[in-house]
Amino acid sequence: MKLIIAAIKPFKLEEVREALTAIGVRGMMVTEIKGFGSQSGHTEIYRGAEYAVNFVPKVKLEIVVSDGLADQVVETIQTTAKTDKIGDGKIFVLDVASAVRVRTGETNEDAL
Amino acid sequence: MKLIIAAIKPFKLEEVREALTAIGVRGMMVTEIKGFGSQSGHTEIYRGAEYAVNFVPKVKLEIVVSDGLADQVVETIQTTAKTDKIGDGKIFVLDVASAVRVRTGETNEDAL
Amino acid sequence: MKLIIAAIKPFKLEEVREALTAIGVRGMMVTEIKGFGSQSGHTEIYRGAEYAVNFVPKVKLEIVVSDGLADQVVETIQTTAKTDKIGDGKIFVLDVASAVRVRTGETNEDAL
Amino acid sequence: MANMKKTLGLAALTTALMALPAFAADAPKLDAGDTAWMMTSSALVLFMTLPGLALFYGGMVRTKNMLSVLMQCSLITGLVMVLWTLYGYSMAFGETSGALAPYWGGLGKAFLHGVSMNSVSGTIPEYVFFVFQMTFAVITPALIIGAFVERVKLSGLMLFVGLWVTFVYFPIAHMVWGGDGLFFAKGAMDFAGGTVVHINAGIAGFVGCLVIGKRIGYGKENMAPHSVTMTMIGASILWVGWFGFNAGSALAANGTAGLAMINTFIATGAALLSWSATEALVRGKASMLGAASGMVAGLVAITPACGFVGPIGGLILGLLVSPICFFFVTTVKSKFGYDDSLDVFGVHCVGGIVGALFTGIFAAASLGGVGYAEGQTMGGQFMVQVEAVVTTLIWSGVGSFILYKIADAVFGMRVDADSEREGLDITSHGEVAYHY
Amino acid sequence: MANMKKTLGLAALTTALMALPAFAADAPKLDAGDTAWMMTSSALVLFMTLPGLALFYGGMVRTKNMLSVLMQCSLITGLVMVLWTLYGYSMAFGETSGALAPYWGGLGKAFLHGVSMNSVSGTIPEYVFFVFQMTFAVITPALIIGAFVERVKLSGLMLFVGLWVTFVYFPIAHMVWGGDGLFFAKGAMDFAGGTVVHINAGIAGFVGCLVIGKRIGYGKENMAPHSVTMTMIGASILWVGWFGFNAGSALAANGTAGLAMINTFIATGAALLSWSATEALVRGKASMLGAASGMVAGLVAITPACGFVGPIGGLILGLLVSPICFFFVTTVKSKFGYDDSLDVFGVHCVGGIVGALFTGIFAAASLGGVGYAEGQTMGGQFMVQVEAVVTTLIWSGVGSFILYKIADAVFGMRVDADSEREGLDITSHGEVAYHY
Amino acid sequence: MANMKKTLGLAALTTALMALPAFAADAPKLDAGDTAWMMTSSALVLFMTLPGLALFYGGMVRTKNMLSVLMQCSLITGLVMVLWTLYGYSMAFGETSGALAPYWGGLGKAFLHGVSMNSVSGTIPEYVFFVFQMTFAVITPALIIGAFVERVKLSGLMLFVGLWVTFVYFPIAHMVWGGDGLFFAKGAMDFAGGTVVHINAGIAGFVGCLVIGKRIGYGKENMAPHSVTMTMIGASILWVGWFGFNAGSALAANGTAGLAMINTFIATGAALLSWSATEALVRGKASMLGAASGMVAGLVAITPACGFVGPIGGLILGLLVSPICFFFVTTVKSKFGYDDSLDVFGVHCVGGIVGALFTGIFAAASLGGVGYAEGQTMGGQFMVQVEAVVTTLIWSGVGSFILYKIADAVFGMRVDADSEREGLDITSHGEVAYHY
Ligand SMILES: Nc1ncnc2c1ncn2[C@@H]1O[C@H](COP(=O)(O)OP(=O)(O)O)[C@@H](O)[C@H]1O
Ligand SMILES: Nc1ncnc2c1ncn2[C@@H]1O[C@H](COP(=O)(O)OP(=O)(O)O)[C@@H](O)[C@H]1O
Ligand SMILES: Nc1ncnc2c1ncn2[C@@H]1O[C@H](COP(=O)(O)OP(=O)(O)O)[C@@H](O)[C@H]1O
Repeated sequence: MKLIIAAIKPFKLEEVREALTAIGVRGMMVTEIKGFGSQSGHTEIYRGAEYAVNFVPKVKLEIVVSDGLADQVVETIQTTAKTDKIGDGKIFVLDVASAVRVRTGETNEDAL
Repeated sequence: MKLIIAAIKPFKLEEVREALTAIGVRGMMVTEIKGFGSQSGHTEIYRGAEYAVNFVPKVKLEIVVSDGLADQVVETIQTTAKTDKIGDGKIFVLDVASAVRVRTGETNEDAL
Repeated sequence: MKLIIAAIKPFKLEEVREALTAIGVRGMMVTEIKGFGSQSGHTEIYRGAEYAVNFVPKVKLEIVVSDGLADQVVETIQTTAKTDKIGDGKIFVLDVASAVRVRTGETNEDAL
Repeated sequence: MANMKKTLGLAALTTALMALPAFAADAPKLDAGDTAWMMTSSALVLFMTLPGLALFYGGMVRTKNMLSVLMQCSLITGLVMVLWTLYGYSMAFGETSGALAPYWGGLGKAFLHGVSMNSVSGTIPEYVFFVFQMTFAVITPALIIGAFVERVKLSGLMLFVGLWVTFVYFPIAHMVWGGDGLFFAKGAMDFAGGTVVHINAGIAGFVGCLVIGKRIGYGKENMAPHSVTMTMIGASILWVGWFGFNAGSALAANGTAGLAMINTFIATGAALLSWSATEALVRGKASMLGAASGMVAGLVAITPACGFVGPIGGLILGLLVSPICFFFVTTVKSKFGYDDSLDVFGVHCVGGIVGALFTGIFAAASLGGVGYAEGQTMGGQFMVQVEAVVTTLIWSGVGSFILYKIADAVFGMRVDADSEREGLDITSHGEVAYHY
Repeated sequence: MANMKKTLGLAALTTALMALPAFAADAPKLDAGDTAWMMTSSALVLFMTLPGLALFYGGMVRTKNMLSVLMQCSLITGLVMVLWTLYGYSMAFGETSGALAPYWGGLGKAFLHGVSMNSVSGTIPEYVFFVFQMTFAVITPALIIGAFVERVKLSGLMLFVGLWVTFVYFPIAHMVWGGDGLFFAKGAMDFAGGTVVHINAGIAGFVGCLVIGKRIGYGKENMAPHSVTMTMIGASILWVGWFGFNAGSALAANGTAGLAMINTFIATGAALLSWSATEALVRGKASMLGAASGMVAGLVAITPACGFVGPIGGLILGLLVSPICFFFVTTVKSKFGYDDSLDVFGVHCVGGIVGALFTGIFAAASLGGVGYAEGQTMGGQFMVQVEAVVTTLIWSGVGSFILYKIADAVFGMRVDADSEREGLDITSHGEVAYHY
Repeated sequence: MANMKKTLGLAALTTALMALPAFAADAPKLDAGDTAWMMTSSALVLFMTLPGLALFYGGMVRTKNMLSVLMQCSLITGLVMVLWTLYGYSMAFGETSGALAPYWGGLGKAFLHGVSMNSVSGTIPEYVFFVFQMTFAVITPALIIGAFVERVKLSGLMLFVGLWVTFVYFPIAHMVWGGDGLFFAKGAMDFAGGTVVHINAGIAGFVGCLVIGKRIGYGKENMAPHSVTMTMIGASILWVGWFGFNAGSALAANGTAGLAMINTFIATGAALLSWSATEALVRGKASMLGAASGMVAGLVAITPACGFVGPIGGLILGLLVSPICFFFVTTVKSKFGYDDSLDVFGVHCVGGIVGALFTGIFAAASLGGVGYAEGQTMGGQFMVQVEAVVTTLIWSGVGSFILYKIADAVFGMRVDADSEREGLDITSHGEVAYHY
């Protein structure tokens, strides 16, 4: 199994989720994060004080899938989340040693 | 060492934390996430507009433990977080290459 | 490539980000988390009810870098985030199988 | 509140009051100054409920139930206004004759029959008197909900409130404030409604939380307030609005209103301080939630007293009430283990009782108060106050119990466990409070 | 609002009004009670805009645009106050002669020329009359923005508002409220500004959202309110402030003010209930956002009616308006697909029209109202009301359209797509609302 | 505020004022209209502090310190109310004789001795005069805290405030407003307390932030406001409440109150605009925090002037004050590097000085003001104003310095570094503001 971690633009979340559901992904974990990358942040000024905010709001997806599905998931995210503008995000793939479903105790691919 | 990632129901957090402490887990990272899975979300209506919210609030635990403790941690989470209802969550296990304690610079199992 | 996960004290974030930028890190994901560890939490009392909050606010960094840079990143985080007080945090390193840049489809080290 | 007849009755016995110009006039005639103040007061008392009380309560619940609290306060406001217009005002302030006259005002003024733009009550338009009293009828049942938020079922609650104002509030208001009301004859001193509003709502809430039961996870899970900021805003608005409640109960802009106002300032400031001091002593830290609780405790305690006691009496009453309420919301509640979620009993009922009883004492002219009716002694007045308190506790306690059971049988008073877990906002109202 | 002349005009025809002492006085003389009420009312109407309306609207937008809404309301407040002082008051309430007299008041009172601390308007200082009217001029353009928040460009908006108050609001205010105003002669009944404020702003907003276009992602992305709590606070403040708006429009603390006040209570409570009931029937759940919308719908509808209809008429009007507005903000809006983001048209314009038309009916003495001018019938009055509504819709609709086009040509009325995506708070104001 | 004697004093010299009916009466007699307005005003000024100022300040701090700010405002409110009752009112408004009479009012009215429900002050109950003045005594020390929030120690602060009101505020209030007060004789014009409240608090805050030192991480870490929304709500409430502060300072509902009110509207609207315009010019973007700051700057500047200058004078004063304060909170503060966290100096002290000086100019009858005392010239009045400002700066500056040192020696004025890092909410109050 693979853990696919993707940082994408927040407004793309719904679209990506739908596309992934369509190819058979049945679960994921979504976190609101602050992204740092080549996309620049913004400046906030409060009375005298100026703050350069180097972070940009992003959404992080974490999805565990069987090895067979992994490539398709990566590709789907990449094509769906793409807007051709800087800051579209990254996708990382890691190996997962094992998985368990809490409710039933099923393991590995059965757990997904 | 292993990284154990678990998505569980928020109100189970305290119980799971206590159970893990009891078996010798000494640290973890906890994140509030939006979970997507077989448990269905809810519908919100604001004046005319209807929004299907497909995400359910979950809590994600990330725990690094020695290889020896990993199985016990997984089992403890599984039994404690279980409510036998859909959406109880998942547990994933990944390999960790190395660990460092910031304060002391201790590494690997000493760092946990 | 390596995924470096670090839990640090929130007020160290800006300093660490700058130090990492200086050694060539070009991206990261930042999440606000609740940390559990040897640093103790606090007690809140609301009228009659007392709550022991065992979690401490931390910031989690997730950074993917080439294998070559990984050690330097870990060291930079460790030295910069250090305050010599309990709760300074941990750094974990995991292997990454592959990486993709959403905007361009570039892969692996090119994607970083 | 001191309605015209009542105030006149006391005035006959109190030289102080006789000196006021407002009472010199024989035929009641509209006074623009009094009308201005009473319109302001009416607006202020609505402000107490929406958004004051709603935020005070709402801030203390968990995020997932925020809107349910705001919504319950809003719907109660709408419902009671409509019922008040249809028959409530008539039941409370109408005039009827016969055996039931001490218990209700009849239906002669239902649908505002016979009341017009030119009707005058005292020195203000009767329409203004009507709305001022209406705001009291609105806030009283809204106070009750604090005892069982986060689990109560909306349909059951609305039925209960409709029944409760009809069978408990309107009659008690008549008995206490109606010129021919039962309690009125006994000479109980309750300037602005400590009995009718706070003890009444407090005991109804207490019975409610026993009938409905504890929240799931009570005592185990973290049920910390989701926004102490909102609670503080709510408490502050309550304070500001309470000037309408208390000084407005003089029904005029005169010296009595001034007395009610100074007491509402000083007692509240003192109670805020003494709650914080108690916390600092007992726990080493004074909390904002405590200070807000102290404000409300002080406001509740001074309500019956504000037009009768002197400012130093008010100051002492404020200092006293907070430690007593503190003891109830911490020690007593945890000892008996009932889940009066937002301490309606511990603050409103207990604070109301403290206020009612001390009114009987501090009203003494020797203690700076306006003095008793001719022939009345401090001991005698105290016993009258005790009697009024006990009667209200029993009437409202028993009445509420029966009405909860009826509402429970018809619609149910509690949501199912899954809905409670998920939160009432989504399950009862289909929305969530915040999307940050 | 019923300015002195207008009220006197109607009073001549209505015995009820003649009985009021305020109108017995020949030479106008300052009355402290009336002045107290009108100062309070002025403060209350400012409270409606800041923070009332700002929060009511702000709560409904996404976090990233919160400050832009608060800021637009604030800047409009400042701008209109300055323009009102420079020439607005004179245009609306000055006196001029000649052919243009029915359309504007001239510039005789520009820069408050000739108005001093001793100038009296009716029984209150003219300065107080000035500020009371100013608060109306402030809130009206602020209402408009709800139709196109989250995408409007600040510079374009400010230019539009400056032009709009000058060419639409000030003239209409004169025509309706000025003693020699065009519409005044026709006898349209509009107690507190249903036409001038709500229909006027409602149709301007509607035209605005058509001119400016939909938000990016409208209908696809989640645009749920970022804080229904803030919206509820805003609606509550609007209600409280509206007593100044409506009862203040009597320009005195008298029986008419009392009538306006009781209606503002009852109609709003009823509308709150009926919106919630409608939702419960149609969707199975009543929402807090719905209850808040119902409050505002009720307030809008009772605005023209509050000094003319009886309380039972107000109650029925309140019950009626909510389902109608509900139908517009759900069915009609989704059917035609315009993005009137915060339902300025569906609530203010539609609610205002419902109020204006029913005022013509419920004002009948036989239905508990104050009755019509001598010789006028219900049917006749109804047609007058229709005419006033239609004229306002056309004048404001066409005028607004032209002014949007001008502002769009000069500065642009819409931000670019990237700014809209990122949110106006950062891109237009350089700050974010929350750092929790 | 213009107390009776002072106003009468000026009135004797100003024909404009003599025309007002309120001053025609010989024997003071309670007036219901004036009483209504003053009770409303008292409620409004409390509203300014709780929750107005608390939210204005609280929104600007980081989440971890939110409750500490709300709590400091609340506790100061309670403490000062109690001290005011015990001896403050007597010190400020009592009457004594002998050499010290210009400096304090003695203890003759301590514990409200000799004041009853029938005591009248001007045309209002003395109890109402008492509470109105009390709300001023409450807000002044609460203003100070803005200079050193996020690091101040609660016990030290409370001791400081108790000392400060006793040795700085009560005496200054007597000197300025007491009929036999020191400054009164000099003829300084300060209608509603620009000197006593704003300059006084502003300089005390400035000294405080120097004594206590900068926040850890100041200038390096992000200290952005945690909720600009709360700050905007607070500023709006301040504006609304300020009508009580300024127009209430006429102590009656008359033409002077009307003048104070119109100025409080117009100057504030103008200052809001000119702050935003300044930001737009200097930075390209106007922020909500800026607009809120502009509101407060305008309110502060118009405070001494509101009853003396004409509306156009008020307008110009509003336009002028914002750029000056802007310069102080941006350029000056960053140049000198002191950590006046919420700009108490830059807004309240500087704004107060601008207001005090321009009052001396715009009060000229030729500039639309009420004119000077007989024989006084613009230059002469200006020098009187300068003298009043300088005296206050020195008295309060030096006095505050000494009192900070005492409080620091007794309890400490600053928390330890770890507590500051973790936040005062948890470490000083044992609670956190939000659990979303
Ligand atoms: N090396 C990295 N490790 C982890 N996350 C990264 C890394 N680089 C970028 N990211 C994430 O991807 C987001 C987009 O990256 P960015 O460099 O801004 O744009 P692009 O991918 O278009 O070049 C960042 O905001 C960050 O969240
Ligand atoms: N494939 C997956 N990858 C990552 N997280 C998952 C995956 N499947 C489920 N989850 C997480 O586990 C939670 C529970 O899963 P769900 O399918 O709803 O219930 P159950 O595990 O009882 O079948 C989800 O809300 C999500 O956070
Ligand atoms: N075993 C672990 N797995 C994951 N995260 C951990 C682990 N131990 C500690 N952490 C994280 O590191 C933070 C600091 O750890 P703590 O034990 O408090 O201090 P220290 O590292 O100084 O001994 C914790 O708050 C937690 O977020």
